Amino acid sequence: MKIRTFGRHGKEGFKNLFRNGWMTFAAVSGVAVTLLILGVSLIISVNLQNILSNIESELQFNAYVSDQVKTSDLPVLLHEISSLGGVKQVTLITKEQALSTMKKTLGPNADLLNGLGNPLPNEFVVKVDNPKMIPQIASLVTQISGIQKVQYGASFIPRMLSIFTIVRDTSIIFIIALIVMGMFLISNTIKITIFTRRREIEIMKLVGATDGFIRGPFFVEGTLLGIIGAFIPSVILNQGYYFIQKNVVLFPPFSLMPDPIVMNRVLPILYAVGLLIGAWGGIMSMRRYLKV
Amino acid sequence: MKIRTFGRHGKEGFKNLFRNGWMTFAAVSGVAVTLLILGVSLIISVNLQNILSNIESELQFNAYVSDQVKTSDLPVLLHEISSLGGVKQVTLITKEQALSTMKKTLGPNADLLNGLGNPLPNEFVVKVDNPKMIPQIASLVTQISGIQKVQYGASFIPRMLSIFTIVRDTSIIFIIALIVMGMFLISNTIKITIFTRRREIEIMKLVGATDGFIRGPFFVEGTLLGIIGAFIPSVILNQGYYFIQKNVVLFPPFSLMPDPIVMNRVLPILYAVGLLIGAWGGIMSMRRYLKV
Amino acid sequence: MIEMQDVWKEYNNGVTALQGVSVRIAQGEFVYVVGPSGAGKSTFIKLMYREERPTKGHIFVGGFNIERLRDRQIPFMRRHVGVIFQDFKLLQKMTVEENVAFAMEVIEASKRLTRKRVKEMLELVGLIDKAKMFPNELSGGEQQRVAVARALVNKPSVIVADEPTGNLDPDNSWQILKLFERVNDRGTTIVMATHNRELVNATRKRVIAIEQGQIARDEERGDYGYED
Amino acid sequence: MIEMQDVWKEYNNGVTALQGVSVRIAQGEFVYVVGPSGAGKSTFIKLMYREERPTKGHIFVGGFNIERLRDRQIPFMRRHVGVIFQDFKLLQKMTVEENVAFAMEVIEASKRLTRKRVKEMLELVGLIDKAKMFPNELSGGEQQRVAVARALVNKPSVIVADEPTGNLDPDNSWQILKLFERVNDRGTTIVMATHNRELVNATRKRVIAIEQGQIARDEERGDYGYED
Ligand SMILES: Nc1ncnc2c1ncn2[C@@H]1O[C@H](COP(=O)(O)OP(=O)(O)OP(=O)(O)O)[C@@H](O)[C@H]1O
Ligand SMILES: Nc1ncnc2c1ncn2[C@@H]1O[C@H](COP(=O)(O)OP(=O)(O)OP(=O)(O)O)[C@@H](O)[C@H]1O
Ligand SMILES: [Mg+2]
Ligand SMILES: [Mg+2]
Repeated sequence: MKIRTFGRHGKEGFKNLFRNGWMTFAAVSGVAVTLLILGVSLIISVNLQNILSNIESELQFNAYVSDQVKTSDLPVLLHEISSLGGVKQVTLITKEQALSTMKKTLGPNADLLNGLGNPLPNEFVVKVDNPKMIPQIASLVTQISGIQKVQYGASFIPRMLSIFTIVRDTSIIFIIALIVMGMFLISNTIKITIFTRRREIEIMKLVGATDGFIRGPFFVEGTLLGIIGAFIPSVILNQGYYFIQKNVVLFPPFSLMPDPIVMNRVLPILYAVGLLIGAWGGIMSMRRYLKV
Repeated sequence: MKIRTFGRHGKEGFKNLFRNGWMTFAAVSGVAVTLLILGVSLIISVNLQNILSNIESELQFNAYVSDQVKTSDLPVLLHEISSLGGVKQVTLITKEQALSTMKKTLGPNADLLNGLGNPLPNEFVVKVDNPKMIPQIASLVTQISGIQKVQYGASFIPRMLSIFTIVRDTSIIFIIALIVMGMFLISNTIKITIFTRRREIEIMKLVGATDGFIRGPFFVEGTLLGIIGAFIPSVILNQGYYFIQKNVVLFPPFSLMPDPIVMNRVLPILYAVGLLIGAWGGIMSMRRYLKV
Repeated sequence: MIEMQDVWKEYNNGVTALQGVSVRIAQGEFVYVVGPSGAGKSTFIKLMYREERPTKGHIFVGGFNIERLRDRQIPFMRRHVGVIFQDFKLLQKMTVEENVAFAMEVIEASKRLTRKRVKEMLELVGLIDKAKMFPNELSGGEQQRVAVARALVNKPSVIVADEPTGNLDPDNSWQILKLFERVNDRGTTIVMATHNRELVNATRKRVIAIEQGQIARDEERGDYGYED
Repeated sequence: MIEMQDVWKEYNNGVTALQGVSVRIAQGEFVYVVGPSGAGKSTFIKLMYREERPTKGHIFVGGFNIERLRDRQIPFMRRHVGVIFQDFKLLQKMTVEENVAFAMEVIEASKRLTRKRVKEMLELVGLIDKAKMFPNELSGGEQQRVAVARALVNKPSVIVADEPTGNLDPDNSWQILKLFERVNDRGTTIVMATHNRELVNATRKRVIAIEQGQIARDEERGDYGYED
């Protein structure tokens, strides 16, 4: 193929985008909406994965210190717990800290606590490497003298974990299914668009054009269509997510991942789907009309 | 319009469905996939709403009884707590019950507890009418003599509630946006389909057909297209959800709602969207070609 | 029956296809419209059933004032005018007989009458054995004859034909013309744009010659003209 | 140059359009193909550039054995054959000049040559002032002349024309025919299906008459025949 033919294909592809008028608009907006749905789902999924692993890493139990233990002995206890296998971090919450937290929580109702003294015990918050180990480690902590009681969600934790696993796996399956269906929807739109131009393709073939020559401008057109169709939702998602992430105040473990990290994962998928199906799908679905 | 003309429209509409061959297939499958995505999202959303309100209604706190209180006095305490305003339900968990639950949780590691006696206290589980009231009620419970300590997620509960509210509102907005986008996608597909038949419509008009006469078969065709396009995902969703609901074992509050209840909410939306846009959208988007 | 008063037609792209055409065609007349390619014959004809609207001037067809017509009335006006289009305009998704029947379904004629008339018409144009075929399975001339059948099936009071013999051999052309003459004898007005010198010269009817958008000649019992 | 050996064509719907046609057309000949509507003229012509494939028999055009041709070679064969289609087959999304230029872009001719040839051709068919219009803005005859220009622009060695004057007035028809004769004088083979008795009888070239799918007559310097 001669160089100028490349130039021609580019120009024709671009021209067609305009000459097909609202048909181009319909196809682009169809691709854009599909990718928008896909993008939102991807963002949710990415954040969900993140929250789940946050929660997993946050899983912890509390150990209450009996009131017989002197304040000066607390660091010894802390060291003892820290040295157990599988313990990641141990934090001391003194009874005074616990009380002030409770007062803050109660806010205007904090008066209710007045005159009660401080009924709360000193407390260690124990984080572990693997949340599945909590029961074992907790029972070891119970055996340390000076620890009055350990407290954790009992059967709640393993159940919670199994739920997380289910949610995570489902969301991955869901996203893959959604990508496949998005591809189907987009290629469907493209297929119908090509169908409206089957006569055009047949005529070109009858006038002596090779398959490659006919495909050239369609390829350019499909590529542009894919890029525009991915660009629109990517702008919407980027701006929208940035806005939400700035304005919706959450707290760990329910925090939204930072904008750039999420977009780095989501946008390439959108562009890949849009471009791939826009250009390649167009070329593929015109095959049948080239058989003239 | 004469009766036989109705018959003719029905017959023609049905015939067209077949004569348009793969175009019908493309349109129907486009509608079906869009509605499938919509349906899955609706099912997830319905279940999410349900789980959230389950969790809300499950919110509770624990009150630990000091070891000085005699077992025979426990019912008195229970009554005392129950009679506080805003308390929905109070359940006693004896120290023996608590121990056996813990042993069950530890499973093979239950041996660790042997020789420790029973370090666990008697415990009341208090459910309240409105989870936001937990701090106030808890502080009242603390003042009851014989109660050693109350225990609840501290700042966790109100935060959890704010998260729930955000998730619920987001999911409703998301679903509404999805319905709108689904409608857009379907009407887009239909619009392009009609576009491929603009010449047909124009010719009919030139031969003396009224707008209504031309619309008749298109209306029938669009209706059938909408019904088939909604029927396919409704079968998939019904079967799929039934299967999942039977086979995925969860536990409260994370339980899947029963099949019929979910489907009663989801399927009408699918059929409404499919039918409305299939028939009415088709009629609307042919308007411009009727101006001959 | 058909009347144009100082009709102008400028297309959107700036081409002026008709410039001040005034003409009066009485009920039951048979008129040939001749003229070179691009002269404005098709435009002249398209104005009569409102495929195109005049930029200026008045047009009356039957009882209808074409430019004043409300959108809802257009179909009813068109039912009085049987049109044979230069490019046939057959419905590709319908068989030959369905195409012809369509014009009768539109006026909600009874099924029995429709079947009978369709059969008659297809016999007249010699296509009864291709009744079940689709337009793209027909030769050019066969498609043209389907268009003729569709235009006549309703017994319209005006027949407007844009080169109805362009794709036909002389034999078939003569037959179509005979058909038109028979219909014309029953009082139907016929306006026929044509390039067929043979037909025009052999039948000697009223001839309107259009050149560059104007009526250059309008003769009773005229000939095709343009002899070299 | 063009040879058919016992060629049969049965369409999918069971219609047998050609039954055992054998014919030989030498390089540089000018052949009229005549016959009634639906006789098989278009089918005969479509076989030459492989729009349709024969059910039986052999076809040779230029150096190419049409039925043995690989898919990849078809476009190159078609570049040797300039086709004027009965239904024009213009690209609706392209202007007149783009339609004509397309045939040259396909063979990757230089831009300068393309521009020059397109201009020449449009002048020859009298459409230079409609170069920027789209096909649906043209009259029937104008569209037909664009199709003629496109077929000739590449100087193909064979020109195959299916009723190239069906929508043209006698004047324009004569001009197209003159054009063909000039091209023919330079050695181009011309096969032209036509219903135009005037042209055929006035020019006296080889006439192949097809009737019901068979060659009924094949005369050098023949006439149109079918006189009543
Ligand atoms: N839809 C249109 N838009 C713009 N210009 C048009 C349109 N239709 C026709 N024209 C122009 O109007 C002029 C008259 O066209 P018209 O079709 O009436 O000619 P005609 O006499 O029927 O010619 P022919 O014998 O070739 O069919 C032509 O110059 C043509 O280019
Ligand atoms: N694509 C097709 N499928 C089925 N049958 C066809 C097809 N094309 C043509 N035919 C049939 O084949 C026969 C010959 O058609 P063809 O087009 O060759 O006729 P023709 O001589 O060109 O006629 P005309 O002068 O009317 O153009 C006709 O009876 C027609 O019905
Ligand atoms: Mg015309
Ligand atoms: Mg033919």
